[in-house]
Amino acid sequence: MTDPRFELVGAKPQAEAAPQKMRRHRPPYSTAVLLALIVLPCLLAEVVMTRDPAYMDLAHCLVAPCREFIFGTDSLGRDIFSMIWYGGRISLTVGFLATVIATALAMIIGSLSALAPRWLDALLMHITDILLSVPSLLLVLFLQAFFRQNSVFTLSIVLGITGWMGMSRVVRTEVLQLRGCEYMEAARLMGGSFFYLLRRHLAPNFIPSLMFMAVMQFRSAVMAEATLSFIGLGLPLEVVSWGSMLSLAQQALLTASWWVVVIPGAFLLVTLVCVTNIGNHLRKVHSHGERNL
Amino acid sequence: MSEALLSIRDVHYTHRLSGGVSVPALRGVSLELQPGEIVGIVGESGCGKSTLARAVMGLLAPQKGEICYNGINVHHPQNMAEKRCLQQQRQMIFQNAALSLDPHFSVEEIICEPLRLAQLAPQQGSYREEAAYWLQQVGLDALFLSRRPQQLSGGQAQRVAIARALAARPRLLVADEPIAALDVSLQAQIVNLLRRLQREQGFGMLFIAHDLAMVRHLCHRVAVIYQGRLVEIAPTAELFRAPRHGYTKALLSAMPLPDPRQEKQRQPQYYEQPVSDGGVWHQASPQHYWLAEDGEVGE
Amino acid sequence: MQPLLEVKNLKVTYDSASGPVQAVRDVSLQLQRGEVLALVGESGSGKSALTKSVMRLLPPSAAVEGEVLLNGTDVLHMPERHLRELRGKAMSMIFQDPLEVLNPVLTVRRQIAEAVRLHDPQADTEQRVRELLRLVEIADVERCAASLPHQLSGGMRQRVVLAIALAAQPQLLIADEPTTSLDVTVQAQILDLLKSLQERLNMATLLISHDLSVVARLADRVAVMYAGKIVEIGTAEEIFYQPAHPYTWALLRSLPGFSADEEELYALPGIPPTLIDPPAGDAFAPRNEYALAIDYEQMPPFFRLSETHFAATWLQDARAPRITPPLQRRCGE
Amino acid sequence: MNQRIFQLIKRLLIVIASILLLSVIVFTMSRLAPGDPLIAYYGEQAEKLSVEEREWAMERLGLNDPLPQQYGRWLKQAAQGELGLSYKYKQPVMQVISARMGNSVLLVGSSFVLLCVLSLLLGCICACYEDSLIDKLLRRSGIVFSCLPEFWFSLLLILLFSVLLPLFPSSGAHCIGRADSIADRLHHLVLPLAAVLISHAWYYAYLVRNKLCEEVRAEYVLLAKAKGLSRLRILLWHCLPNVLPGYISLMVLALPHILGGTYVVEAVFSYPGLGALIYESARYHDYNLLMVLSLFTGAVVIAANMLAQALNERIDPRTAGINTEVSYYD
Repeated sequence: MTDPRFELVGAKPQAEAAPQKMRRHRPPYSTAVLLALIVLPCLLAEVVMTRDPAYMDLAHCLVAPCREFIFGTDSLGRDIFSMIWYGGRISLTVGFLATVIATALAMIIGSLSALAPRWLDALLMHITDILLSVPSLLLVLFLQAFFRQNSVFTLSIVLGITGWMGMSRVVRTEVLQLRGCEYMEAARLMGGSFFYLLRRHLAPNFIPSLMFMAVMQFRSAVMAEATLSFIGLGLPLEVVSWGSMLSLAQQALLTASWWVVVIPGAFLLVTLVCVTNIGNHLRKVHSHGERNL
Repeated sequence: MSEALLSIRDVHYTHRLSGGVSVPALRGVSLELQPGEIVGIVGESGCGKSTLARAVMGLLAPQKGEICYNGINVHHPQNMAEKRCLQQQRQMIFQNAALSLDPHFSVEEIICEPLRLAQLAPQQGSYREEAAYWLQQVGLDALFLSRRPQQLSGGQAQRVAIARALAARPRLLVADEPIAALDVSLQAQIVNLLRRLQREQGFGMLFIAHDLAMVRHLCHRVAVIYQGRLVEIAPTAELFRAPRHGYTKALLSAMPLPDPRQEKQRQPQYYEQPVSDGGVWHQASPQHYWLAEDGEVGE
Repeated sequence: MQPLLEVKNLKVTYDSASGPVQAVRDVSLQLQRGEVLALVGESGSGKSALTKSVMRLLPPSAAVEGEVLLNGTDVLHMPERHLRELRGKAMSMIFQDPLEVLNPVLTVRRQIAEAVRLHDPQADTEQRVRELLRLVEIADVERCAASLPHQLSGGMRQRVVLAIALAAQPQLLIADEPTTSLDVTVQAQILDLLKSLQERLNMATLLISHDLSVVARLADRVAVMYAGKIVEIGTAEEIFYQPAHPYTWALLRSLPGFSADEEELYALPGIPPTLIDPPAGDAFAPRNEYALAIDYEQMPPFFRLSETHFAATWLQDARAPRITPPLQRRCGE
Repeated sequence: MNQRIFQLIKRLLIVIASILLLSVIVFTMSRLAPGDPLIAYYGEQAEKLSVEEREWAMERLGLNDPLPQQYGRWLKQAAQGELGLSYKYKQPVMQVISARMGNSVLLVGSSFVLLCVLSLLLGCICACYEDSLIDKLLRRSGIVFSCLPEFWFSLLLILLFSVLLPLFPSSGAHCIGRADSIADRLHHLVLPLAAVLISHAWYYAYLVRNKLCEEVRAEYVLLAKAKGLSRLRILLWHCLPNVLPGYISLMVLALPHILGGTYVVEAVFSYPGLGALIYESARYHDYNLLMVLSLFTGAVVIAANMLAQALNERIDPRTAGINTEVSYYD
């Protein structure tokens, strides 16, 4: 008498299951919301503003935050609340334009260097290194001389032209790395042309890191604009931006008008932190593996 | 003798590293591969066997010697048609399959890529059906079509790589250590798969491996490379039965056997002599050649 | 006699991206002084997790349950300070990839000397380093000692790792796939070296490999692991000549020397189960052509086949049909 | 030995070539800058010159010559230590710079050294206690502080510690008439130094921590542990040497940023150093001064770069001859 449980039934092949999906990084929702809360009103500044940001109400200079002036007024009697949104738009525009220019330059020079013959690569990277060795603010000061009066546009160009160096080095290393990839090699063997490789293999794999670099570039451009305007070498006082608002801060210190110093700076800081968070997410930094220590 | 599918004539290649250092990788290798034949290339790591594979694929240009596929010089195709022919009829699989698959492609796109590039019409109707057909050929379910390479295990990735290589219906497949990174049981799966597909499709194959165990079950002939030189070449059974070159003997004696009694008594032979540029070829039997050092007496 | 190493009901759970993985599921084994035990299994069978938990080298996120006794003292719950004295002195370990485990920026001399000095501060370090390098049969001791790891060949590196492991004359050597990354000829040399050292120093050795034929030369006893459990354990002769578990059969059959068919190699179909949610019955059943109905429902216990030979398969049950192992030895030609 | 000397000469040549190339770039930029070049020589009088007088002056000063010729002449003079006049200060440039140099060297030097030590230390602590409270704190603050514009942070410091709590002076390098008092100088140094340190140290510590945390995942840590080494010893003797070359390269790459940051801080604190000078010279279009300052800063960084490379090769011989690639972004 045989036990049915001991009947030979053999293998029951299961479909080869693919390993499960990697755990994705949670997108930084709260950061995105916070950033939207700053950026959207900036874009729609006209709707949000309560007063004309350029109007100097000399009767109300350095008014502390109150119901009428939510964020107070500066030493020229301008309403800081309105200026924040209006100036934010200008700061972000400068950052954006400068990033576009710098990214384009970095892409061109970095990939040229990676794909060019060795001597040209060495020369390009050497020049990049030399330009990198001068604090970029100094280069900006030189370049600004070309434009007598700074405008949003000229400042963006200057910041763009001085911002590509670090990025182009990274682009070069990335492109070199990708070029040596086995899947690129495989595609080349199958007869993929240069442009095919560029379009189908290089670009899709390159875009995430490019996005990260661009975001970081945006951060430094916004910061540079603020620094320059603060010192009085960026946007003039009449062109309201977060930086030019802060150029009044040093005088405000004497009267301990903290709101003139703190509020534009806080907006600047929060925006930059949000941007950095998003940049880090784009790069998908994950420490691989377990620590052995 | 029929026209060889692949002929490698006296190929020399030296790696030029930065700082003016040069490392010789291949020192005069000659080899012929007939259509539908599987030739195994065996040797220790760094002996130049991967360099040979890459030279055959045209990824490196040898400093001396020439490599012809079907009479076409691999490094200097005469016209567009020859170039096309090379690109379609000669395919490669790599040691680390996962790295040879673009992480942004789906399995379907990966398998169809060579077809699209060679502008070959899919034989199974649509590209998707063609990809499903090849997946089934390598023993994977059609469910995998939409997967990405990160979602594949090592063995699965290697199967997809094989499917991609075969989708273009090549006449020559170069396999650069396709099983070295896999577990023993998976190695057997891949070797069986390659063998079955080779029987069905009839392509010639250059199979590169560092160990003899699997080569024996796959290859018709085996070439042994040592320090950048071909030292022995023979039909598989013959090589295993009567190896001649000292290195081949060492290689064979080093193969571990699943037999503790025998293993515990075994005295492996080692071979560590350098191989010179000279040497004389001896013929041990019609297809069995081996390289003897000057002064070494061949039978 | 008290065994040198005793592992009791060891369970290791890792945290992975897709959930907790039960890498080791209730493993017990014993190792006597001077004995060589080989652990064999596919990658992912938990053999590395097992050895790493003996050395307590698992990352902090891994949860380890059970007992590991070395000379009767519990290793798992020992304070870090005591553990450090055991490591290197009572037990040491060599690894799969010697290039990865050697520090790339320190010379071989410094790396060995460090291990020497740690356990014997009075020793003449220079002298001892030379001795150790000679012990692992390195010919040009001075040149090797002054080299950096990347300047050495794979076999030399593994010898250096071995020298480090032997620095304080351990009683137990754990060798985690010591030859997997090496060429066949170098593999034979390293195995030879391990064998002669093991005999000379009378070290107990835990040898890990995914390839059964590699362990035949060294092992006194063999344990076969599948999906985090030991499925069969016995002396080397029992495992190679009278294997009882279908998984051992499959492992043996897939070796070229065993394949019944001159042409076709036997290939075990399918892939090992993920141990995130291990099946209720025998984890090997879905790939096992000799699976019984009960294999899908109930985990088989260990059946005792001899004093030393145990197999966890329902085929050994009195009620099960008799199966002749599908093995045909062809080796030795 | 011979090879080492050869290497050294090669390196020196590269440094010299780099500095020369830098001078070409900077010179060209300053000459191409619009504005009346004569202002640099005659000050405001230049605007009153007649056309003939201008022509004569341009001719005499060689400003009509092609640029390469002008550069050659400038280089010749520079080799003799004559770097021209500062328009604003009506003094030789070198004189203006050397008067301020001491203060800047004090601030930049002390902040750079402290920064290196502090970031390494913090990074090690965090890597040792990965994912602990202090580590999490550092990671967060690393991001925040890397987004903090130096000038604004300086303003906050002044607001807090000079205006609201008058603890430290808000400007200058020393009180009037107390230039010799070391204590007074240190007292003035506290806030600027804090501004530079705090706005940079966290960020670099964060980078060190990330590199170390990656290193801690390397396999060689397992062998070191299997030897019986303690955690601290593994971290300091095994992981750190692997991280150091990258760290040194990183700090050199960061040097221009830190210099730039220090210059801004100097300007905010009206600290009489080179930084304040740079902004003044830019504001008054004193290109001669600006050029020399840029050249000087760049030369320091280039020299530091070479030094770092030599140092790295001692720590990790594998990098010999290879440029250690460090991306600034990681």
